[in-house]
Amino acid sequence: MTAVAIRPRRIPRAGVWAASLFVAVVALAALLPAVLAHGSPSDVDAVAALRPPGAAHLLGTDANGRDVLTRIVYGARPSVLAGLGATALAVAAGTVLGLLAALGGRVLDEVTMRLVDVLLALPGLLLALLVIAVVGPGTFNAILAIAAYTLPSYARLVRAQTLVIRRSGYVEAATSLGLTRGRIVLRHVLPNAFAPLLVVATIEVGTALVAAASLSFLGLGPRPPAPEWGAMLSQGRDYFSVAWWMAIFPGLAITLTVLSVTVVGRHLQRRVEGRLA
Amino acid sequence: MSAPIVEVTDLHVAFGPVRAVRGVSLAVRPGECVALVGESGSGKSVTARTLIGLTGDGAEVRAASLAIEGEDATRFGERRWRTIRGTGIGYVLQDALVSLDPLRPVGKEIAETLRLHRAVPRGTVAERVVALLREVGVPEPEVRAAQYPHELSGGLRQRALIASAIACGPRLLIADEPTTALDVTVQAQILRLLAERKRAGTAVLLISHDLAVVAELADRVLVMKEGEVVEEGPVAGVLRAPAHPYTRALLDAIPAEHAKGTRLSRTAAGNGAARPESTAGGVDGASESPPRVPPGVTPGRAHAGSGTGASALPGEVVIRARDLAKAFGGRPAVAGVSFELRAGETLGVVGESGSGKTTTARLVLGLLEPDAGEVEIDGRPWRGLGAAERRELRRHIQVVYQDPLSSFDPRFTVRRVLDEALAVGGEPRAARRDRAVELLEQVGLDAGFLERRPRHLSGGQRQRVAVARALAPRPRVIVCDEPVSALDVSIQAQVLDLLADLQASLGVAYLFISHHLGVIHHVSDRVLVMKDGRIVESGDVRRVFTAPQDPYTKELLAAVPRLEHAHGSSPHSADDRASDHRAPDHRAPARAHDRAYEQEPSR
Amino acid sequence: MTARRTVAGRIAARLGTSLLVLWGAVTVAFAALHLTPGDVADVLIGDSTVTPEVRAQIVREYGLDRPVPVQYLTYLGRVLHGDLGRSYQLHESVGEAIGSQIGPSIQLALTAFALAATVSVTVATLTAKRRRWVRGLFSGLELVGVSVPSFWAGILLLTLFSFTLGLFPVTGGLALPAVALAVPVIAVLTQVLREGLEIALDEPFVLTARSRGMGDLAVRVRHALRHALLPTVTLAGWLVGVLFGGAVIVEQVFSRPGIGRLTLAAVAGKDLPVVMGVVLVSAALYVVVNILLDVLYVVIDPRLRSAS
Amino acid sequence: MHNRSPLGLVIPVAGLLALSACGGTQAARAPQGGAPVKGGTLTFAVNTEPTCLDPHQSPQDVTGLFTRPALDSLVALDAKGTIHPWLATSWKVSGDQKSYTFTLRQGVKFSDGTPFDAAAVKANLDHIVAPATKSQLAASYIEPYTGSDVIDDHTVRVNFSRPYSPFLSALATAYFGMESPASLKQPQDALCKQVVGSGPFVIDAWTPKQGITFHRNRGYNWAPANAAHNGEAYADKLVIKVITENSVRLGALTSGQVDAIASVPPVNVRQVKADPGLAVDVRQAPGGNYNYYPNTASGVFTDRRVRQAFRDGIDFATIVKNLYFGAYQPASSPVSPSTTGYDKGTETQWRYDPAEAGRLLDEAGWTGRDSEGYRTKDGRRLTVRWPFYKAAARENRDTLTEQVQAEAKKIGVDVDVTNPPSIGDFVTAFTKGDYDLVDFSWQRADGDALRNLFSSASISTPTRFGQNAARYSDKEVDGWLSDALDTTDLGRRAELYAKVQHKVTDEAAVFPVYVFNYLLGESKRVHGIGWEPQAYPTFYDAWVVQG
Repeated sequence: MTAVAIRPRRIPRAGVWAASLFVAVVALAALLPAVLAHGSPSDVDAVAALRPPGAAHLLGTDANGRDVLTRIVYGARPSVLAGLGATALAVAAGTVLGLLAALGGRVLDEVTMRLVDVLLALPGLLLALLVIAVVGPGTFNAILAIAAYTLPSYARLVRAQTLVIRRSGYVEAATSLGLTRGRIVLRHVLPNAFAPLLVVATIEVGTALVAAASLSFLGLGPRPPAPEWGAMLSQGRDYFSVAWWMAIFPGLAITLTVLSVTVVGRHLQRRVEGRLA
Repeated sequence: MSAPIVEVTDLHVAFGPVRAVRGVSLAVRPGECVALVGESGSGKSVTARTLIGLTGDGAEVRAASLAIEGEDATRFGERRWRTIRGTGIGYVLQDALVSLDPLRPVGKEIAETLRLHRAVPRGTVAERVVALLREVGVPEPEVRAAQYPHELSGGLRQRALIASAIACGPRLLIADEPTTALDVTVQAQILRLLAERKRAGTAVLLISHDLAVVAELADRVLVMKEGEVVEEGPVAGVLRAPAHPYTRALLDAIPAEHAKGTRLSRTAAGNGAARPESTAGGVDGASESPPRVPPGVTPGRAHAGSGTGASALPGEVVIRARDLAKAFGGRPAVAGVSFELRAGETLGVVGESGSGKTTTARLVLGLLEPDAGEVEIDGRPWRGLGAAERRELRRHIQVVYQDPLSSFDPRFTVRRVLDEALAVGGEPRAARRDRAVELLEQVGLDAGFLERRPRHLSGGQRQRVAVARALAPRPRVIVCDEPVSALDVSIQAQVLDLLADLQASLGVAYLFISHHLGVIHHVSDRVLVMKDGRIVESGDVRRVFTAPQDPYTKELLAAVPRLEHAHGSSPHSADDRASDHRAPDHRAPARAHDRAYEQEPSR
Repeated sequence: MTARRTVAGRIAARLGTSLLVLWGAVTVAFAALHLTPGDVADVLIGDSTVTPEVRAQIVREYGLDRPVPVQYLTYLGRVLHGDLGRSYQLHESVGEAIGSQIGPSIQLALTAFALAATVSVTVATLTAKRRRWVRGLFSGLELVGVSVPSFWAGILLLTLFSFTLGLFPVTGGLALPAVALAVPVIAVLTQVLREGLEIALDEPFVLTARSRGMGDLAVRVRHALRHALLPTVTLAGWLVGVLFGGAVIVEQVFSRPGIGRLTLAAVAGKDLPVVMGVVLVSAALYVVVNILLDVLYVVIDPRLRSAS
Repeated sequence: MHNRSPLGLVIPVAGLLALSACGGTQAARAPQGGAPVKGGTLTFAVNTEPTCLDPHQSPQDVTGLFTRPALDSLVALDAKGTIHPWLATSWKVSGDQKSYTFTLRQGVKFSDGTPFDAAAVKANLDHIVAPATKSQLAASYIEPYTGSDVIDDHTVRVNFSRPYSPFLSALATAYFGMESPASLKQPQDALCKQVVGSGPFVIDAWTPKQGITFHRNRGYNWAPANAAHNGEAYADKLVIKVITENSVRLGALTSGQVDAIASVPPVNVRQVKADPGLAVDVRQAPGGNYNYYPNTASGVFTDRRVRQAFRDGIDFATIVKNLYFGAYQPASSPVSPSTTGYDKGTETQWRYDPAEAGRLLDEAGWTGRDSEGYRTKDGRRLTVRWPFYKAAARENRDTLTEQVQAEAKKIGVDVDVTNPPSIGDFVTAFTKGDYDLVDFSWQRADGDALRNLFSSASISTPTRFGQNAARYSDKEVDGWLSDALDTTDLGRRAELYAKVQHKVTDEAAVFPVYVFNYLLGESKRVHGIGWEPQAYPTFYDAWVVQG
């Protein structure tokens, strides 16, 4: 996650629509894969191995004769789940830390933020690798690892937002009115801090998804035969010269998903910021 | 009469569908100062920028003729324009803190002009920069040249900016609100500097919203409204006998010229003085109708004979401040401030930036703890109160800020804003809606505003909502912290009138803080003059404004530009250089900055 | 701000924070060691084989027979002396292992950074506040840039430019890995820079500069760019993360030697001393980069030098 | 190939996962492509690298590949199993076959200047068996070693506690490469980084993850008797690069960045062959094929019928043909055809027969079917638990696994593949026998490989590691294997090994999958790359035509 929030640009309406549609398709694939693909992602057919894209197999088959499209559809769930899971975990933990820092007094602020500094000092994927070295590879552990390294940004964002809001005119106005501290936090600080956080989190789901796919690609996420985009790509790489479709389509699935999520997220961001600013 | 340096006829500028300038014609001759006057969005800045070929992105410029030094500028290419800029025409913007590159020493900025036009040999650039700084009255020019804008005081910065504009000796100087961000004493110095240039033969095109500033300097004035020149003529004539109702309304709206109790805005139907204010950002085109008379208030009655002020009224004391002191990081912001505010009266607090006005307000509101001294509200001191008691006490003292928008939760509608304030005031839930409507009516808005969001309202409407919120808990006193400083003069007039009406009908007391002497003069019964955290003078507003005792008060009052000065000569003699040597002020340029954008036509 | 801060004060404060961060990183590494399931000595040995004597030596060196706080102090002391421990799988000290691999990684990271900086500054300077379709096109490209997973980009680059077109060497070359690593950095940096440029170009001082007769490009380069660079400094942490984290993947895809490959192998082989060492070294690098950028920040922005 | 031995046990786990070897030295090959050219640099790219360079310690075949150019052995072995003189000009075996006396070549010097003599031989052998060395392979090859006697400068006698016929072929491997006694005095870890020998090349530097570089050993004049030439090596410099990524390694060859590569991906063999400038040199590996081993001691595979049903009910041959495009042959015996003592009879001993498999499973009582179609007995599903350590899997074995899994489902067998997170976890399961099926290949030129695979003494226990993954225990087989150790008669040994192969095949104690071929891709600029009998390339006789 980037430390500097980028003021979102207006995205053409058609782009937002296309992106939303793609996000919807991916969501459908993750929830009800059977609707989009027939057959099972693990149906092996040695005879039909490495078929190029065609009528029978729209996106071709892999070295095991499995339909690439079917596997991509079924691969949506673990990929999306990893992205969502890691982001949700990071947002939850980051929010708690950020609020503690912003509202818990100087000492707590110092302690929490130095902790966050430490986490920030361990560069992205390397921190994830440390986590995996400790807890071992696997789907859940990958989520944990990604959450560990995206968490500090959220903590910082929540803290910064909260501090800005605490010093804002409307909180002072509410104080002048005589609202209680708890009320001010609940009615003004939290909702206003959370809205931009949620939007950023939406965009960052894409980043987390790529991170999860990266770990799978490196063989540290869910393992085959479970269809997972990063793992499929990793497998497809060995066959690239004879069966480009094995690596191209999973890569395209990741890229388009992240792109769509980012587009939709930035669109939301524009709208929320337009509303808040 | 010598030939005009710049002459434009029938200028039209449009940004897409927005027609910012419509048929403006003007000419500026050597040694002459022409002023363009108007409120934000009137097209005056756009006109000025067009004269140096910097109208802006996406602008569509059309003119019957545009001649600079007799040459047809409509045929100028970018290269020719670049030569004109700097050598032919110098351009001075408001607040030099943002108009000079904050990351470069001021000397480099001045040198840039010289280098770009190869005005002097390379080796002598530094020498020339120092000479220029000296010329515009900057002391120790060698030292100042190496300093950054933030290290200089506002006055010195503005001088440096002028130095960079005149470095190549342009025959025309365009000054776009050159003093708007400055304190009144510094403003006087800068105006004098411009007058010197004028005397030296430079033509000056002055852009301002402030008729009084114009009166100080200009020979001729063009009054602009919505892109058109509505009145034009010699300055004395226009200010003394305005022909156009808009000019008249502008003049009427100037608070300094009218004692407390007189109305500034023209509310009578058909008079239409106040320009309907367009919504900030022009999002939904909401317009503000002239305020309706609040229920229960008979216009006129409230203003009768109030010139002697509330000091004559035996009101009880609602705020008592004793020996207040507050320091930030060892620098005292407020030191030994004591005053009383009685029910139903207005106590004005005036002072330049950094004088401790806002700190005083925050101390009074109980938002800051004083280092020493005490504030009592209705006889109860803040000090020693528990959280619950403090909250209870807060209801008695409410606040209206300069920037109302930031004081509203961005997610809230007007209804929720008022509802929250009413809930705090103990209003039962069932009655809140009716009470909210009533409040809106009191501030001249109707129930239709309930479901709107503050950011979709105009500046004046927002300030009305802020006032309604302040009234909700039925406070005894409202602290007004620069409540009209961000508003155009006609809107300012409406809000000031509203506050006066409310005081008359509700008997609420105001602690009114402003840097604007005219506003303070207009609204106050009694006045405190603050400087460097201390009260230098206090007393009845008439007495202070007509017979000041303290030298600083005198200096302040002398520096105020006045319409009467419209005969041209610059009257002031205070030693402004001395006061320019003050430590750099760290005032946030926010207000000045906002204005710069307000002048951009909205698209 | 309440207290007056000098440049020296700022740097001192930054050094203090940096030490805290490093101390925290050591603590994280120590915690990782103890959180890993299994006996600590076995965790350190990982999947390799050692004689009982070596094992006894490990217990002694790490003070594993003593209470945890003592172990912690022992470990802290060792790290302070620059001793990052020993890899029993690589048959060398962690310091040596990292030392032999860090060169190519730094080379890759610096090249990618230089590439990203050049491209971003150029593109942002040329496209800020330009026609809508120009900005639209580049924003689109940047969106794609942040969305493409670097491993996929790497494979595509390799296939296209090395295998198919033969323009770049398949192995040992620096250009393609640097490009793959730089793509997301370029995408983000360009956006941030353009954003900064557009804000700066709206500032009154830009109008002033233009009114002096300055040309468009000169205004962008001489005035606006410095302002646009300021917000990028806060990206430093992210940047170090992307460059070093991304190196793990890029090195793998391009079969390049480096810290990333070392770390991956260590994670797969449960060689915890190496993983811990890499974590500490990268934290130190982060800290150094941050201090450098802090100094740079002060150089760019004079307001920080004397601001109260 | 990625192997790290987990336990300091007698027989290392490394052998399981790696191509480890027994065998000889460069097989002679007639020079082709005209007269050899001296000079130039030969660059070879491999897919993996050693964790330790010292072959006395390391069990990896890639250690052999990396050090063979720098280390000479006492004797050399050719592809036919014949022993040739090298640093030993002659040798004598005592009557009780318990001691070997070697006469050493004179005038040989290690590259650090230390002379090669009888004391050096003793120092090397003692170093191999020293506990501090923690030898993971070499020591196990001379397990009955009791010591060496220096008779004079150039005569040394090696003693064993019992007759040990595989000694000479073990001695010929790189694991018995002679290192300078001076360098052997260094700590073990230092030896892992740098070894000093007397070979035709001298190591310049080894940079992990990058590769190793050599320069020609000037004055080298003691090549093995079966080499194609004597004297100095042809190439000035030899570079072995590590390029783990298959596509990148292949690309490096096709783009001419390297002269030859190890492990051409099977899927690309046709492509390389079609390139006029390139060639694929295929060398069949001796020793254990890539086999699946059922746990015959506990679980579902204790029933011979279930084992046979699994072997015969899955069309391994078709899967292998499809997956590897003919680059590897389907296997029939546990050992490869190039192993001494291979039994051709196994090729007709069993065949794919799903109907018979079904019948056997019915007969074994697995007659029920659950909702997913798997067979059940007494309500229990027929599940085969298979710990598969993916990190060590090569040659797309994971893909193969998935196909086998799918095929097994067709005959109602649920193959439950689990992925142990680390090799340590895998070894724990392995030594405890906590599995129904495991897979590995294991190269060794000598038929004695069968002893490692099927002798009851070779069954792992938590404290002792052995390669008998089938946990197969049979008195008759133990007897045949023991008899083979005592005789140096090749014919007699072959007969005994054939009996073992027939019996374990009959009992379905092993499911042979494929015969591993070393697929060397090379540019036609390169000539004379030789082969170790255990199928890895050697470079002494190789030269590059420049330009």
